[in-house]
Amino acid sequence: MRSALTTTQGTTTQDITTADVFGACRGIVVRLLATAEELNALDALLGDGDLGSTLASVARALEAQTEPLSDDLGEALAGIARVIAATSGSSFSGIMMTGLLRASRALRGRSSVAVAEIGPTLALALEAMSRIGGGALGEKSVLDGIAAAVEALRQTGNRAALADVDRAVQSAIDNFHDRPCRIGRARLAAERSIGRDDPGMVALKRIIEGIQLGMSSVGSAERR
Amino acid sequence: MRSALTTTQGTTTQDITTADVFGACRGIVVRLLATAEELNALDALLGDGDLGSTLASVARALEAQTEPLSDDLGEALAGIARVIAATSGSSFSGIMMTGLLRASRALRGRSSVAVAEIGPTLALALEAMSRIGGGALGEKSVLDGIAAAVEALRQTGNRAALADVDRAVQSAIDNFHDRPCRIGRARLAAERSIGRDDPGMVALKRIIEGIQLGMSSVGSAERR
Amino acid sequence: MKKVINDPEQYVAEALEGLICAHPGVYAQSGKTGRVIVRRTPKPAGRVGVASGGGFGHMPLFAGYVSEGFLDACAVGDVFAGPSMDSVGEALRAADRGAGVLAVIGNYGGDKMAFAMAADLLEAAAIPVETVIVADDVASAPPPEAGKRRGVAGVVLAFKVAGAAAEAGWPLARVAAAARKAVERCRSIGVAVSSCIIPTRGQPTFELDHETIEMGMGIHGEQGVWRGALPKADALADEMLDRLTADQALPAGTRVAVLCNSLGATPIEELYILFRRVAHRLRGMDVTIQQAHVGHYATSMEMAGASLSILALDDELCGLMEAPSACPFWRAP
Amino acid sequence: MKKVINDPEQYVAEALEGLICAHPGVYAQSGKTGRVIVRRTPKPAGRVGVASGGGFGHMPLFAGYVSEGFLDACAVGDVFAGPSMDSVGEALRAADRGAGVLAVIGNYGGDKMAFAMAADLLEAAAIPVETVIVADDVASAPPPEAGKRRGVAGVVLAFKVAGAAAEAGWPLARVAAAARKAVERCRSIGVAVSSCIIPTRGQPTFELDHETIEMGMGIHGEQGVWRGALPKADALADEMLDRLTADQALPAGTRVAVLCNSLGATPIEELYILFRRVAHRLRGMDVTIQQAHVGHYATSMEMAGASLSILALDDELCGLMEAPSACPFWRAP
Ligand SMILES: Nc1ncnc2c1ncn2[C@@H]1O[C@H](COP(=O)(O)OP(=O)(O)O)[C@@H](O)[C@H]1O
Ligand SMILES: Nc1ncnc2c1ncn2[C@@H]1O[C@H](COP(=O)(O)OP(=O)(O)O)[C@@H](O)[C@H]1O
Ligand SMILES: [Mg+2]
Ligand SMILES: [Mg+2]
Ligand SMILES: [Mg+2]
Ligand SMILES: [Mg+2]
Repeated sequence: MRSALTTTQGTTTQDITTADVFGACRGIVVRLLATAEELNALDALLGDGDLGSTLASVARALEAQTEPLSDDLGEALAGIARVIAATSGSSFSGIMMTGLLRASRALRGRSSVAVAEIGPTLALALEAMSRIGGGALGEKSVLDGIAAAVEALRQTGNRAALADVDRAVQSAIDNFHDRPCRIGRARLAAERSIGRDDPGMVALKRIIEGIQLGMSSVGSAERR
Repeated sequence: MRSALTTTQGTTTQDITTADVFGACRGIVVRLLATAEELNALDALLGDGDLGSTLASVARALEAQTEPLSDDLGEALAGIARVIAATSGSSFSGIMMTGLLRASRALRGRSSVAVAEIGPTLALALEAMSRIGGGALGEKSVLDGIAAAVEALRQTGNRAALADVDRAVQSAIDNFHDRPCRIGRARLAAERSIGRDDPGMVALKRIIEGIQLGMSSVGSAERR
Repeated sequence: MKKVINDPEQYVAEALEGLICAHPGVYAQSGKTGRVIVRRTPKPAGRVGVASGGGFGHMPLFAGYVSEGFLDACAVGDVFAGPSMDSVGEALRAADRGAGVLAVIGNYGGDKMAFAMAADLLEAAAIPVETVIVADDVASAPPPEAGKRRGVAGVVLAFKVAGAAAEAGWPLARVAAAARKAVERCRSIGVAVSSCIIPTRGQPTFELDHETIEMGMGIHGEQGVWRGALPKADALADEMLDRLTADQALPAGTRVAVLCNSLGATPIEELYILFRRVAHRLRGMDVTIQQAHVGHYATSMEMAGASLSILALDDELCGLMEAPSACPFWRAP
Repeated sequence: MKKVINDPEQYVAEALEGLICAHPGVYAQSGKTGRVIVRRTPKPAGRVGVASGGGFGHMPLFAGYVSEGFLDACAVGDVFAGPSMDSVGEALRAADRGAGVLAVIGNYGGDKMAFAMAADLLEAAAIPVETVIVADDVASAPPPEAGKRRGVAGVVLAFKVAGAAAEAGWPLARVAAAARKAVERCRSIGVAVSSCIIPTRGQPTFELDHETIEMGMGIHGEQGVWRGALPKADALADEMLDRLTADQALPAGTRVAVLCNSLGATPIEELYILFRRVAHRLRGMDVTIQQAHVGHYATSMEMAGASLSILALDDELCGLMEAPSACPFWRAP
């Protein structure tokens, strides 16, 4: 790992700063690289089998990113969106980029944000992802996972919420297991998708695992 | 089977007539159709796997031939050559056609031929096959089988010779088993051809089996 | 994985490089990451640009159709993954010759999002962009949900129409209208006989045993309408044609362009055997085949199988389809 | 056997019919058994005719190259089995436009015998016939026995040269000399990655396990020079090129036409990856690629694999290779 992901440092407050974003990215990179095969395999069952590879390429691009993340949280998220824009045009990437850009707009000019604000910000992002991607809740896509995360964040206002989010997303995956995909490439395999996990939701779970991994590795001792 | 192969009738003399040629053809047709797969498989090992199919198509064309064979032996053989000319252009067919045309020339105007003349006529045919096809004896091809037949015919002058010819061709196949092919497509697989039977020699053996089958079915009781 | 490749990660880059080496007078590479293919010689200024973009592994689709008479620029993604938004933006910009740009793309979520976002940026820079989405695969959704359908080989026919219209000097709205008409009048269906292998995955995307095929499968291995035993070619052609004509009637007297396309491994002989039946059937319906294209147009790497596309022509489409082109992958029939 | 076909016995007839249905302005069927393909519109009288013939299952070779600028007539055999002598005779006669006929054929025993016998009959009828035998496959025999070599994809290049020379109105001897020169300056080599299946046999002609290839295999599955693990594409291209240049030196400054040909199932992407390396290597040798052809030219039905052919050009050959043609299977590069 190089520069941007290695030069900024952690924080000791409950508030979220670019250092956290940076740590989260570092964890996401590790998790996405480790689970690329799994995600490809899931996507191969319902879509075109590239989800793991495209996310791995995004991960590698994040890893190779030499520009440090801005201390402006909005700018930092826009920087991540730019890396995706330069790397991948898959559906999942497009959705993520849309969400990041919306959150970026909400956080522009801020150098820190309270944990309690994350949920509402994510809700804004979710609305944009749904609007631009043309998907709705209940269609068994990453959107349903994000909705579950927004809900979980509504409950807790501190960093421990991450574990709740992780559980909530897993529950969403499980809840949708026996329902059909109605959006994305898998919409065309709706029948077949019943009894199978939505690859995008599983990717979200891996991303959240990465965030947990990365945030705690940045300074877990100081937390809570 | 139709017309030509079913309208002419047998003979009771030792001399060979068009009736014998007709009977022989009928037997050859049966044998070639029955052994097409075997010949394809042999040819697949050393050549291009089409020997059985091409001979089967020749067999079917002979079977479907509506023009009766001429009583002139030369014309009868030329008629068979014409069927091949209209059907197949494989190496084996080309060689056979060349031999038939040479023999046809030798027998033109004759309505019967003594068994003792068959050997010398076949020798003439062999010379033409070698000249036109560019192959020589000892190269492990159908030519070596025919040479063995010529030799066997030199020994006996009656119809029983067929059994000897059959044995002689089998011996030739066996003698060449461990030698390399030096002609035809198999020349390019010379090493691999060691320890394998030459497909063309085996086809010759099947043809001779067919002749035995067809000639005896025409009037075996009267023979010898 | 039995692929004649080097590093799976370099699959796209090396194939594109080979394409340009082979046709240096036709293609040139562009874009920050090299993932934009443009014409070696741009079309005259003042003409509408035609751009596209899509995942890789469908050669000659998409980038192979950058040529006089076809596209001006094309953004290239990874195998079965759409181009990045940046590449799409670069392709749209490269295609702009001062008269606006028509984007012709397949109906795939990632591609649509990338083109929508990139087009927004271009329009902010006062370059008008119109987008035509090709959704020709009748197997992927029933008629009431035709908007959900995948874009498959019909994309090539839409390129041809749009490219010829742009070359003719038509304004953007008219070029877009012609392309849209082509899309409306085009239907396709595919059948998969064996799987492809994504190089970075190294194993087949799906499994079809030695006698099973999948009717209606998409060009990335997306689910089709049935799996079952391989029927005779004529029965296969009949079913494919029936499905196309059930979706778009072809009244007697209609003129059509037919594209009988290999998904990759299916050899030309089999395509002609399929096409023969289609031609007989169309003749029986008193439908005239104005143009036939049989070969490799929109593939899935080594996937075995074929697709059939039919474009119902009118005079305008007929003229555009017959206009000359310099594309190495388009043969005058 | 996973082939999109009807009756295996009708494989050739149906594929030919499809070919003609698809290109009715190019091809017509002729001959007592329909096994002769001729141009829909014969060339003007007084020009040399160019004929060929061969087994089937190599599309577009052989009959696909009947077109303006290529062949006048072609006799078609069964799958991997040469045409009948009668068909060959019909093709030679059909090709005759009053200035003699050049037969350009591969170095296969059956074809040579059929053409020799048929040519004899034509010459007896006072139609001069010259024959040029293509034996370009360097893997099939060492240089001292070059006359024994198989004819493979180089046949297409010989067709192009002979066809262009005939179209230019050259007399028979000069057309034959140009074709002979092309043959002398052309070398090819193939590599098989998986087997083909002869329809009437229904099973693979040979077996290659999931990581084995055969270097130097012929287009009917004839033995090559080694079997072993599939190397990287660059190493494969290097070995193929090395074998070609070991047989025919390409001094700095040489201009060449390169044909990078799929044996059937190998997808276009892989061909370009192979070609890329060849182009790099040739550039390093200061050899100019005047023309590159990458695609399906001389196949073995669904066999996976590729072949590489190099034709060293001089001014005359260069002109002939670049002459226009109307062949649906030949793309202006
Ligand atoms: N329009 C959409 N809106 C929201 N999520 C989507 C949409 N399309 C796809 N997804 C999500 O993305 C996942 C697939 O991602 P990806 O492999 O990148 O798609 P593709 O290869 O089809 O472009 C799906 O499992 C789904 O969760
Ligand atoms: N030039 C030749 N002279 C004599 N016999 C030959 C010659 N070429 C081939 N043969 C015989 O023909 C057999 C192969 O026949 P066939 O399958 O028709 O050849 P191909 O398919 O190569 O045209 C060989 O096994 C050999 O016995
Ligand atoms: Mg996917
Ligand atoms: Mg053979
Ligand atoms: Mg994708
Ligand atoms: Mg043969």
